[in-house]
Amino acid sequence: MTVLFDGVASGMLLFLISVGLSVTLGLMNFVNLAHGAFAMVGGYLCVLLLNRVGVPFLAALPLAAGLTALVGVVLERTLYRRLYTATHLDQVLFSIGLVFMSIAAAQFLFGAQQQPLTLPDFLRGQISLPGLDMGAYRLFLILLSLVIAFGLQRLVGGTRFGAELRASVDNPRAARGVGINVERVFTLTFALGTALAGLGGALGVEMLGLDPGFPVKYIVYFLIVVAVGGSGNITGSLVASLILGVLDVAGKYYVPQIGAFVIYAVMVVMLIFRPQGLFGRRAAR
Amino acid sequence: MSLATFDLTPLRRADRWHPAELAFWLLPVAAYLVFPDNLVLLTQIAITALFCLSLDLILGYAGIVSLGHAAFFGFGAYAAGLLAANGIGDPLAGLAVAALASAALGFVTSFLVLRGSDLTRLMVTLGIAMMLYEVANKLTDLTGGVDGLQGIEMTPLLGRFTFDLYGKTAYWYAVAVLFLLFWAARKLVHSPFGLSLKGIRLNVARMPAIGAPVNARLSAIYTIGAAYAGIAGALLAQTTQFVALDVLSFNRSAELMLILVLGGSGSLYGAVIGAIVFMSAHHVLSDMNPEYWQFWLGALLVVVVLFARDGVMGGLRRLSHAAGGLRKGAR
Amino acid sequence: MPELLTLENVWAGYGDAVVLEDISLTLGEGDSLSLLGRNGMGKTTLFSTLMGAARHRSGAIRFAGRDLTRVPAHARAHSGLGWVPQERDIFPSLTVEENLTVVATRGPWTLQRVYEMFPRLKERRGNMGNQLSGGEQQMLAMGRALMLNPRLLLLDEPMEGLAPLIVQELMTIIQRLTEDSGMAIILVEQHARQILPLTRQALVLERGKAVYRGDSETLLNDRALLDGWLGVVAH
Amino acid sequence: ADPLKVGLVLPMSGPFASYGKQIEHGARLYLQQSGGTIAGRPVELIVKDDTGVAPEISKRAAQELVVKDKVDVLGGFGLTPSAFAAAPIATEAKKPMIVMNAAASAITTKSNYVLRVSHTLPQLTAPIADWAVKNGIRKVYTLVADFGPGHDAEAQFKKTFTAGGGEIVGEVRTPVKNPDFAPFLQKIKDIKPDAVFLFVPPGEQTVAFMKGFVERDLAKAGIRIVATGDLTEEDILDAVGDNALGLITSLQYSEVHNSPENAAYTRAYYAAYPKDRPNYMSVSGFDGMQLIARTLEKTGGDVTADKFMAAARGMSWTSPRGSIAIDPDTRDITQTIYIRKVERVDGKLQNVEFDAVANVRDPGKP
Amino acid sequence: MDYALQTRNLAKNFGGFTATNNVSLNVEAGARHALIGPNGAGKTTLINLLTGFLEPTAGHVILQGEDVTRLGQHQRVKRGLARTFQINRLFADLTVLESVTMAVNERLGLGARFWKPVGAHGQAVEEAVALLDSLRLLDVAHEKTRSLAYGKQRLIEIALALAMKPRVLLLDEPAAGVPTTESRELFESIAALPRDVTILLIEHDMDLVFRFADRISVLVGGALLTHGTPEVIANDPKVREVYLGEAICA
Ligand SMILES: Nc1ncnc2c1ncn2[C@@H]1O[C@H](COP(=O)(O)OP(=O)(O)OP(=O)(O)O)[C@@H](O)[C@H]1O
Ligand SMILES: Nc1ncnc2c1ncn2[C@@H]1O[C@H](COP(=O)(O)OP(=O)(O)OP(=O)(O)O)[C@@H](O)[C@H]1O
Ligand SMILES: [Mg+2]
Ligand SMILES: [Mg+2]
Repeated sequence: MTVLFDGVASGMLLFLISVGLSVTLGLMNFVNLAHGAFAMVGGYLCVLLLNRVGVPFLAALPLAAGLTALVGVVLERTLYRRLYTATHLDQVLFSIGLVFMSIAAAQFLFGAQQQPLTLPDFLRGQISLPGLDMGAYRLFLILLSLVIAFGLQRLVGGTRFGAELRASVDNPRAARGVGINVERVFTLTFALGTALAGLGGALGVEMLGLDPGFPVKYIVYFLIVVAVGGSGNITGSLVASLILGVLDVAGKYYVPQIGAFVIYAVMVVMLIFRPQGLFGRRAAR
Repeated sequence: MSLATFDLTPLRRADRWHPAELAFWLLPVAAYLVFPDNLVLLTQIAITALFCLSLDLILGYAGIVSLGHAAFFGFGAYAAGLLAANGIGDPLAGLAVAALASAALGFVTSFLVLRGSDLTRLMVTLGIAMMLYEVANKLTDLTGGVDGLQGIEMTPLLGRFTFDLYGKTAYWYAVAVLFLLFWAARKLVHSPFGLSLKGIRLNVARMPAIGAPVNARLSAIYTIGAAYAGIAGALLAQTTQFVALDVLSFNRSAELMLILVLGGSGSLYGAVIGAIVFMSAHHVLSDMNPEYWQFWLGALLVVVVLFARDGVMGGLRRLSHAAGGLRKGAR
Repeated sequence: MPELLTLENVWAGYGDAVVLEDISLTLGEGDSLSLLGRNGMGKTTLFSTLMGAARHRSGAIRFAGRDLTRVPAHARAHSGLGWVPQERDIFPSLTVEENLTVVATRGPWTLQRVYEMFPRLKERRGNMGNQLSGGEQQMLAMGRALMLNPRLLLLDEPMEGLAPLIVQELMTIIQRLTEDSGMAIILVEQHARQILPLTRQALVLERGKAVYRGDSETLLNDRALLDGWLGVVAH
Repeated sequence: ADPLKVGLVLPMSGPFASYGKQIEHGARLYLQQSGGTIAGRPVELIVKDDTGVAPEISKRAAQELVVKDKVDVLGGFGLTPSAFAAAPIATEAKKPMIVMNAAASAITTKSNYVLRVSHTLPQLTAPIADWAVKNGIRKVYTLVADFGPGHDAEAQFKKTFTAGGGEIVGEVRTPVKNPDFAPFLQKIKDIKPDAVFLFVPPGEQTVAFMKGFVERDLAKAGIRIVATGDLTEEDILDAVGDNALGLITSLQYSEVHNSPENAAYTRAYYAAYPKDRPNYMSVSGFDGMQLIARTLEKTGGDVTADKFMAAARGMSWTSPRGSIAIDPDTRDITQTIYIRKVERVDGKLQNVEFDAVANVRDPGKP
Repeated sequence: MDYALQTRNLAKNFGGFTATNNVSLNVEAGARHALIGPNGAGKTTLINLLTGFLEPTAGHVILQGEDVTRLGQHQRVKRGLARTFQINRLFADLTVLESVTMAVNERLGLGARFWKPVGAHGQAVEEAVALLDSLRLLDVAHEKTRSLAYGKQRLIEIALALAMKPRVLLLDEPAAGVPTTESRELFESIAALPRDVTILLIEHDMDLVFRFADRISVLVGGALLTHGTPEVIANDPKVREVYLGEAICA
């Protein structure tokens, strides 16, 4: 039971740190492998706000997300914007370039060591029910990600903004032609993606640690979630994160000898049976 | 224009060696003379170039994206390494075994890779490579696990040239293999088979409608690419006489993709030039600044993308166009 | 007729290439114009220039009293230009209904009215844009432009790929649009004889230059002109 | 005089960058104190980045140091695979190779020119296993990182602990790259041993382990931790935070080791690198240079490998960590291993030594 | 009667939507057969089913007496079935000659040769050149496809199908986007194909249909409404009601 709960929680964490990529890669169709770098920015901002400025944790989270989004917007306006029309491979090269720069910059600014982070008391320790020990922080993550998943799903699927975004990605020229302010839609969406990255990064410090290697360490996990969930599908990402989280934790608990194997095996099998991802929306393009 | 006067030369000439290409292949000789103390690096550049060439065949020509190409590199490295560690130290035998082993692996996995979109292929290749990594990690008795496979003893190349500390033999060995395989790849991309791969990349959906068995073609090139990668891996194992788990790592696959895109995918020289530029830059920068070199390497990548789409080769092509334009203008 | 659109000595093209040379025209509210010319003569380019999708080099473009060249591409639609592009440019990952609502503005043209006009679209409302037949996409492009409630409708080969029955209906609709609702239109078609009766003015392009500017009727009745510029073989 | 060239192959970037940084700090500190010269020759220290876990780069770096930079002594090596890959170079080029961190026991057997000034894992593990037995810990669950040093530690712990009458109630090897200890910790909680024995490479994993341990209230469930000092080394101690208080570990060095040599060392360290804290890796770098200096003193400046090795065997001196010696047979290090407990000293988390086992050889060797 | 192409109770559902409804169509060998019907009637879908581009939900496709329902697209092409696409599907970065040579290569079974260069396979190149000549495309043979005007691209679409030397040719609105004069020329060259090539044509331009076809089938709502000679169809009141309107009198 506790294993299940832990799996769900680690799946949710996976969701929280990947959902931003679901937005930039999945919705904007930009292969932003620098997603982890934005998450790292969020992480360091959170740590700085907590430890240097003394902002309480719950306030530091939105602040970190907001400031990361600001960084994102500046980069979008100056650099990313020029690459919307580039090939995916060029986008990979560009965003990995940014990743390298961010790693070295973080090492220069903060050193190579792990950053300390202390949670407020109410998020520490466990809540024990009969037969189930729930980590308070994990519970917090689960609730938060449900809220975010629900909100995003509404935003993308149910609003005019969501439709404008999809239209802009499908065909920017035609979108402009029918009066959609494509630049603004992209900037806002990128801001959303980086804000989510920043939030995920800030939330991840507690469980994943934070050091300059962060942007590359979890790239694989981000990509797995987006691919298995179906590109650009928020519910898909959530479900994929859940499945992967639960199976990963269960694998490590019950068969630790091959624990690391499980997540990849699950991914490959799922993709072989559902090449477009669990909730693949877009057919051939 | 009539049938009688129609000029076929553009098609016929497509595979002629350009003088610039011949000059290019003098570079290894020049490098040997100019940087006699850097032969190890130069050897590893040649090996990476070969590895990159193998990715170029499947990605640049056939359009199969892969984030797990290290699987074949590593498989070849372990195959050659294990062979040598178990007493069969002949380098060429090692290459042959590695090529066959990796090709077999490539053929089997190609059926999994053919399905789905780019992102799916990316993740399936990655998943396969990571599983292989975990297997190699767990088979400690066979592979040495994280600590690496040791005890590789190579017999002299062709029975005459021993692998020396300065790396001369290793260098010429790697360059020769690279050249031969490059030559073969060049033949391949100019053949009808190569043309059909381009067709697949440009418009997969149309190919079956002109009677081309798309999956069989992709499977074939994936197998060939895997064999090339296996040979590259074997070269690394033989010239460093060590195989680390790292040969199968995600980083290696990802870096390979970077190198190819940096050089310019879809052009054989792009693969080689990418390896030269990336590894030299890495080497020079990390010697200058062992801690923060990544920053400058990253900046290099960003600048290349912003100013030269399609990598260094794309930039070169545009330069030569511009120069051609100038020359024409001057006349 | 109050003036709606004016082009004075407009030059435009793509990148370094100049496609349109020295084009001038005026169009009033509720006015109509046939834009004719053979393949590759610059018809689509004229529309792209108006919509800000091609490169405007020189010359004045005024629309509804504003200097259009200063209006960013996306704002042009809202200033009253509705475009039915030649390639249809349906958004593949939006449903039929979303393709329509994503551009909706206040005005007489609503979802209901578009569905009334093209019942077929209503039947397929839940389909993704890329799961439509060729003709359905054409209808959707037209409906989408109308949802913008434009003052000027730019129609680039709107009848291509439509069944004969629909073509006939569409011609009536186009006529009604200008006559009843005061919407102005510019219409591009391959079949000059079919559309010239629908419009008041005509403009013929030949390699980017205007070679005829005047009455539709005059052009329609002048076989020499038609044959010379358009290669229309009468039958 | 010609400069004496020392080449260090270290992870300066990537996940293990802090290892390289610390070792380089220590080495430079020694040179600073010796006025930049050894045996009357100015010293040129060449640092090459091997990015951590890419042995072919380590090997290439070593080869280039020998072939191109013509170094007299090789040193560094943050991780075991790097040292394994580079050992043949030392043999072939006949250069002394001083291992300053890589901890698998077998490294010194890979070349007759290898010397070690850091530690091996069995060397750290045996004393803490002994301590555990003596302090009433009966049932232990072992958790080690799944690579050479981890296997060494696991084997040694089992051997010593069961020999003392303890019982191993479970064991697990975790992937070297492992983001989440939760499932492993949960399993431990369900099994309820007296203690868990831990070795994972210092850095994110140690921090992550401690967070999980606290979150899951394992301490309240009566489960203790015994570990090698990697868990609480000074560079990461602050990141672990108060959760570390009371942890008991074994290691050869602590920042608060009480000796004049260490007092001088830490003072000099903070003067030179105010942003970092001295740890055992920096001391290895320091002692590595010291070993070269003392050896060359003995050979009269002769750096020929065979003379160097002959002189270095059996060398002993007082390091900031205490007195240490090079085992003349195995070329490995013999040193005192301290049992320490994390406490707050002058507002800082520190490893306070409270027990020691002197002259520990590497038990992994015959 | 000798049939080149038949379907038996062919059906296709997209989700809950029936695009092809129990269609049993017979196309006689050597026929010039037109398929007409309102937009969205399922004409393109039917072509996709015939060629194997889509898999049917039920029913069979029979090509020259052989049931090919289970065969892949390229296998049907090998048996003589070629098509064009309603919306161009070309190789933007290849030259015209390369594209067509590639197609000829596949027909001649040279597609997997990997050693000698393309230009060294003389027979294929010669055939491609001759084909381009017959479509008056020789002067753009060395141009990249993407740089051509739409009308020319449309011809390449057809050239690729003709390179298959098909026994049965399926044309999906081949004249769409081609100006009136040029579409006439296009149809003349199609009409000039040997009589033993069977042609199934989709087209909304009734001028062209009635001039070209000797047999017409009408598809409505996924099902066959009727079929017959052009005269019969032109005067069928049902067809007039759902499709033709006042358009044509043949
Ligand atoms: N995006 C573009 N970039 C460069 N040149 C272009 C572009 N689009 C069109 N052209 C060129 O501009 C010229 C005019 O093209 P345009 O599309 O305006 O013609 P058109 O009259 O609409 O023809 P059609 O009847 O085929 O639609 C052609 O020569 C064409 O090659
Ligand atoms: N992938 C799909 N999913 C759902 N519906 C589809 C899909 N493809 C086609 N359809 C629907 O099937 C119907 C038939 O489409 P088809 O393209 O065959 O029509 P058509 O007869 O060729 O029409 P047109 O003359 O307009 O080209 C259309 O209503 C279309 O919306
Ligand atoms: Mg046009
Ligand atoms: Mg159709």
